[in-house]
Amino acid sequence: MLGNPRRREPRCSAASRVRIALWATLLLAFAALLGGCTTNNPLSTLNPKGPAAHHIYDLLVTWLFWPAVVVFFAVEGLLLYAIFRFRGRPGDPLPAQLHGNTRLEVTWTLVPALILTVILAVTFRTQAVLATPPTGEFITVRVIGHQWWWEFQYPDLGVTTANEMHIPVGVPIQVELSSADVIHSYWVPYLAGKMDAIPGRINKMSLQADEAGVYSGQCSEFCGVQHAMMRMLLVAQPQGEFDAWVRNERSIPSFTAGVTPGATPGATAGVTPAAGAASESLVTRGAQVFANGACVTCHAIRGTAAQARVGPELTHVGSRRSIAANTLTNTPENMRRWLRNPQAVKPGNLMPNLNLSDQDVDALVAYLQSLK
Amino acid sequence: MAVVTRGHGEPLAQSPTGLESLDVRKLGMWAFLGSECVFFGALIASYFVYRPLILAGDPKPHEVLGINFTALLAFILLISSLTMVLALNAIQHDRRRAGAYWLLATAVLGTTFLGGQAYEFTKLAQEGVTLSSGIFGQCFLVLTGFHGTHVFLGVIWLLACFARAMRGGFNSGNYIGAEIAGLYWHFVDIVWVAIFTLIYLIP
Amino acid sequence: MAAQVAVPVPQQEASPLELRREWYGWQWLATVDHKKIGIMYIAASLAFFLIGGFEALLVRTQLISPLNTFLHPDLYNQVFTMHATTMIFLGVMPMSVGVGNYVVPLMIGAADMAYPRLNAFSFWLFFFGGIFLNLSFVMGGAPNTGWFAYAPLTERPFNPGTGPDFWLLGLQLLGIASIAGAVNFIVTILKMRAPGMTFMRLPLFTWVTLITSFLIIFAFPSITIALILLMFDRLAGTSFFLPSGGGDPLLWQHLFWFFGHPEVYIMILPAMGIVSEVLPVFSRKPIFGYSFIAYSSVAIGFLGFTVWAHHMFVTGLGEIANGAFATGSFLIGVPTGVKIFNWIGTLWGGSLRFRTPLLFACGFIANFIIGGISGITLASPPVDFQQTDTYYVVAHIHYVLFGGSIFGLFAGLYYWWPKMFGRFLNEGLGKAHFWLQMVGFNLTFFPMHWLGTEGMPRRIYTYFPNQGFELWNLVATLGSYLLGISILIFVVNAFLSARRPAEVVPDNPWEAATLEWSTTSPPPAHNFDAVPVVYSRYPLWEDRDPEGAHGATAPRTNVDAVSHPADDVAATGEGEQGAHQGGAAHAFHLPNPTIFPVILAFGLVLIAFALLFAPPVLKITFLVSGLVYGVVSVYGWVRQVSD
Amino acid sequence: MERPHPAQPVPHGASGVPGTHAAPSPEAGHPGAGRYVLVFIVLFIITAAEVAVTYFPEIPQLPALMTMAVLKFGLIAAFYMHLRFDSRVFSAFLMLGLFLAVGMLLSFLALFTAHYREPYEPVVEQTQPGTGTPAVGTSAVSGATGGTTGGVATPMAGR
Repeated sequence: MLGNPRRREPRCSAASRVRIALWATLLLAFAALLGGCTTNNPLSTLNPKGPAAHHIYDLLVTWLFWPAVVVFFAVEGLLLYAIFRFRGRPGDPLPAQLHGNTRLEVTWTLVPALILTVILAVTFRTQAVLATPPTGEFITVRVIGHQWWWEFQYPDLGVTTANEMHIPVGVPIQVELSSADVIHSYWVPYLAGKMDAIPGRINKMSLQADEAGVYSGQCSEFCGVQHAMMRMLLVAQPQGEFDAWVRNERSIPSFTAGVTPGATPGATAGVTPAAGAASESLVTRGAQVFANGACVTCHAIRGTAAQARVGPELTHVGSRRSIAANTLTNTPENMRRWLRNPQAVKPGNLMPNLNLSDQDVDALVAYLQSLK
Repeated sequence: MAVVTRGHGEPLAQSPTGLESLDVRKLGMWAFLGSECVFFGALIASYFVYRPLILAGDPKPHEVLGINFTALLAFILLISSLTMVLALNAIQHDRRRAGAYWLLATAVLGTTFLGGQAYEFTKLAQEGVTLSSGIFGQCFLVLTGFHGTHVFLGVIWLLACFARAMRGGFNSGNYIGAEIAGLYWHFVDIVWVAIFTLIYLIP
Repeated sequence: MAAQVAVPVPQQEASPLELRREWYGWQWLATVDHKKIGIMYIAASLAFFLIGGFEALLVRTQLISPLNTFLHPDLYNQVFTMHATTMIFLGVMPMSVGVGNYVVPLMIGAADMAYPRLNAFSFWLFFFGGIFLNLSFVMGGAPNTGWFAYAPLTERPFNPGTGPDFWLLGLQLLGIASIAGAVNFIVTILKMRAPGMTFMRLPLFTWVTLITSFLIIFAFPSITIALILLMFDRLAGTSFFLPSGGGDPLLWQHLFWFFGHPEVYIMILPAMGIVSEVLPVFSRKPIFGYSFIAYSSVAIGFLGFTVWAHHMFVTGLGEIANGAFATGSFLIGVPTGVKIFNWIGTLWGGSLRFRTPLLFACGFIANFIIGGISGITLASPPVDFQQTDTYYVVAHIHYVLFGGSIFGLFAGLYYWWPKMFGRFLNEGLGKAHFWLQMVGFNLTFFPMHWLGTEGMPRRIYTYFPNQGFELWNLVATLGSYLLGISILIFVVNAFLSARRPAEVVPDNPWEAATLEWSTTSPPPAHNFDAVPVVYSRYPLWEDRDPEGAHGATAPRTNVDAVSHPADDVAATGEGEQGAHQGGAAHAFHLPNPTIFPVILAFGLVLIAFALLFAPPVLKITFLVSGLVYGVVSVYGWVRQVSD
Repeated sequence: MERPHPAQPVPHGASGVPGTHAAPSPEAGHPGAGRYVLVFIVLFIITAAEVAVTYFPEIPQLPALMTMAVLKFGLIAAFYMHLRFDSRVFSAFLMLGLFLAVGMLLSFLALFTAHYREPYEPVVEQTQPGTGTPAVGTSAVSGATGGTTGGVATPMAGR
């Protein structure tokens, strides 16, 4: 009598399919939960190591996740119950023609409104905590986004570096964000939420590391072709190590200061470890390639004539853990790969393929690796 | 002719909203004008976002914009609004020829306004205010330029109405075409009221 | 109202116009019939939807494994930008408009839209605009800046190609089409309702179409301005959004999201309306809490304008502004929740018939609950600091726009298909489509919640191994293939239904309550043989519930048509004078088919090309020809109107 | 929730289309030419007053000018655009649009005032650290030994 009898489906098969789908969804959710808990992902927001990230995590888990789980199961449960309970059969009489129930309406308007008010209040509290600027002693770090790398300036410490930010553990950091070109977003999920780096503006956020460690960061505002590889590292280290790092960063690297570099650079450069002198001459040649080639048009190395600010500062590049905005770990092999053709590693990035000869590349690698 | 819809003589007791009696074209024009409000609102808002920079920049708007000249332009638009309602009034009273000439007068006044604006733009260009000369030039020229574009389209519309009026296309039973052109024209006028105050007069 | 057979188009003496009209394509190219335009809207948006879906599969294939080199990064950026742009502006929105175009005039008992020619113009401008946007792929590269096109990445210095120009000009065309269409809907719904159809008797789909149209006319001007300013930046040397010239990139974001957030409701509200139509029909009881659903839609429409900056929490607006916009965003959750509860209330106590439309409607609710909940987490600024621009947001928007809008629109397609084409879609294939889509959808997008919380940023063309992203990206990609297959099943289903011999579909196969089911399937050109008079919210159900029907002045049976001699209808039809129907008090004059809307739309596209091309010869050629087309068509159009 | 009929009978122009419906007398809704001229005189005077006000800085400019602008706006809308005599639906369209436009203007003003932006100086140039010589500032926390302060005092410092 209702609908089209030819197309009526057998009741049980549809029901069982619903059940299968339901179980599959639940299993999937459970597996996802497990997956989320067991891995230790370098960009995870669920593993806070700093107060800002902690506050957000607490807000998320306590005040949003668990209520959401309850609401999810309650409402989806209601829906599924209605779907299973009220399945019609052929020949069923017309159900009661109900139009509504004002008391119910008021209830399901007010109850969600109340829940949301509570969450909103807690949100405001967390917001206030996060917005409090650091008091007492803190370090200011100016972060400048570039396509597609990060520049870090420590105005009070006289340090400028790239792609690897160092901070002392337990000390509040005031991050001042800006950009040299397009909008980027600075994000170290273990320590704090993200904040946009907007050209022409300065945005401020504070973060702090409670544990020493090397944390991953990434640009999280779409900024062009190599947005995916605009990564960075944040090294949180004890005060003593940090001070040592600052001292080293402020120094002029040994080679350019005229001090003979040790034999190690040559060895790490993967050049046949013939003699210290051989690698030394390789380093010298690298310095010449750098100074006479295209490198100086973009990069700066303090203590030399190279003072351009287009690309990352390279004064202590040999001491960094990664190169190319944390795209490659900093090994001589990787650096060779990078210098041979940067476009093959990060297609579309702003460092052109300089078509360097293999000897030049080896020399440059030896030189850059010596800049500790 | 436009779509004729029902609603006339219907038992209104069953359609108590009264919307059935409205003219479709007028309703559509008003919906469009509501949209235009936001259009100019967004333009003016953009101007005001840059206003601190504009006032700090060089040249300063009040140094290059002649208030008296612009007041004259505002008067011209005001008069054109008057001639527009008079045109409609004449048409509604079946004074067709008068209606046509009032329409023509409105179009002429609109053209005068455009001429004045062209003069103002050239004068500004001579003083170095162009689209690419800086934040003031671009904000001012785009805002007033889009208003001018609206005036320009309005003038064309009015001329079309004039042509139709001369052919006897409007009369006391058929004047909606002129009325919606008038609505558009008055809207362009009130936008100028806002621009005149917000951009030219407010210090 | 028992006409089972469409009124045949009467043959008149063969004029040249008549001969031309015999060409099949002409019937579509020059049509001003809202039903044909609606079908063209649906067909075109489905085609664009398939293109956008293909782009989505390319994106998912690139992300199937870490450091994959399937797509060049720049091509990847083009593809994901065009995926979003296509789905939003060429897929979901026009599909809602198409369904609305077909159904709304029928629902309110009208013969056509208020401005049939403008309706045709809206469609053709949308259609050409969509083609224009997609031409960018073969004309120097598609836009590659994301559908939000944040300045200054879209500015000349950072993007010298023509991609952003295609994007901004194409969107400008689509915006004009949308505003024209929305004005049309507003006037149609306010003005052309059948006698007796008060606002509180308006079908809910018509309600949301009205609200959506208001959102369009008030939200689109904002992006129009943003696009104009960007166009001046790119083509005329200004620097509205270029910091080096004093511009502020944040202005772009404000203007964009002032449009962009209402746009989300423009996409979801029609689907909500469809679900509100489908649920009562297949539950065999009236919608629960009609007025609450209607008012909550109005509330969502209003609140939609107060929350735009929640897309900008991390731009450093400050905690006060963030808090204010968070409050609005939380607030909007309340009317949304009210809707969900009312839908469940409609199912509750019903006698559910699980035909494909109801399956999709239930799928909509189930998915939308998840999308709503994840929306609440994103509305909280501190949580947003972590989750924005990650895959968590990707999951959220797809739960709303795919799990919501697309499921709802498919419910509508299966529901109204027999009305539109006089044929059913195959029920078995429909169910297979639903289940595959449901499973594929959740397999694709549910893992993205985890990817997001585990820190996978959006819009990255690749990711590294050992970041914990491999497994769920693989699952998501496999899920997306399932989704692709499910959509193919729909395409096959539609194709098969067209191939099958015509069946006689009764006027009201689903036993629905609204006016479109009182006329034949498919309806005649003039829709109704006589103007229906409406006495309640459920004109075709009044025998079910004589007392309970809201607002009924007196119990009547079904639609009370204002009676006219039947031969009056048969004598006119869609002739040279246009279909003329009813007595003197109810003159419907359907305008004749006309080609001018097509020409005007084409002229506008030519002008867009003129702005795009740098070489003066091309520029002037296109500008002049565009203007000629425009002037000629406007002149012809005006002549037609005033004749 | 049926709204009462706004004005019955509808003031004017129920149909502008000939042949279907006898149009009501135009005077039924629209004022006559005399009223239009009167309104124009008022508009004229207000505009003159607006210009005059700018010559008297002692008058609070913003409230005075805004009041007069709103007055002009209202007069044109009410009389020339016939909103005073037409259906309230038309007024509703205009008011909705105006409400959103003004709301947008005010919220943009508030947002951009609160979210203040320094006059732009390209960040690359201003971030030159001390060239060559190691620039040493007094560290807030670390025990870095002092030295000569290099050129690190940029406009960004200390904010």
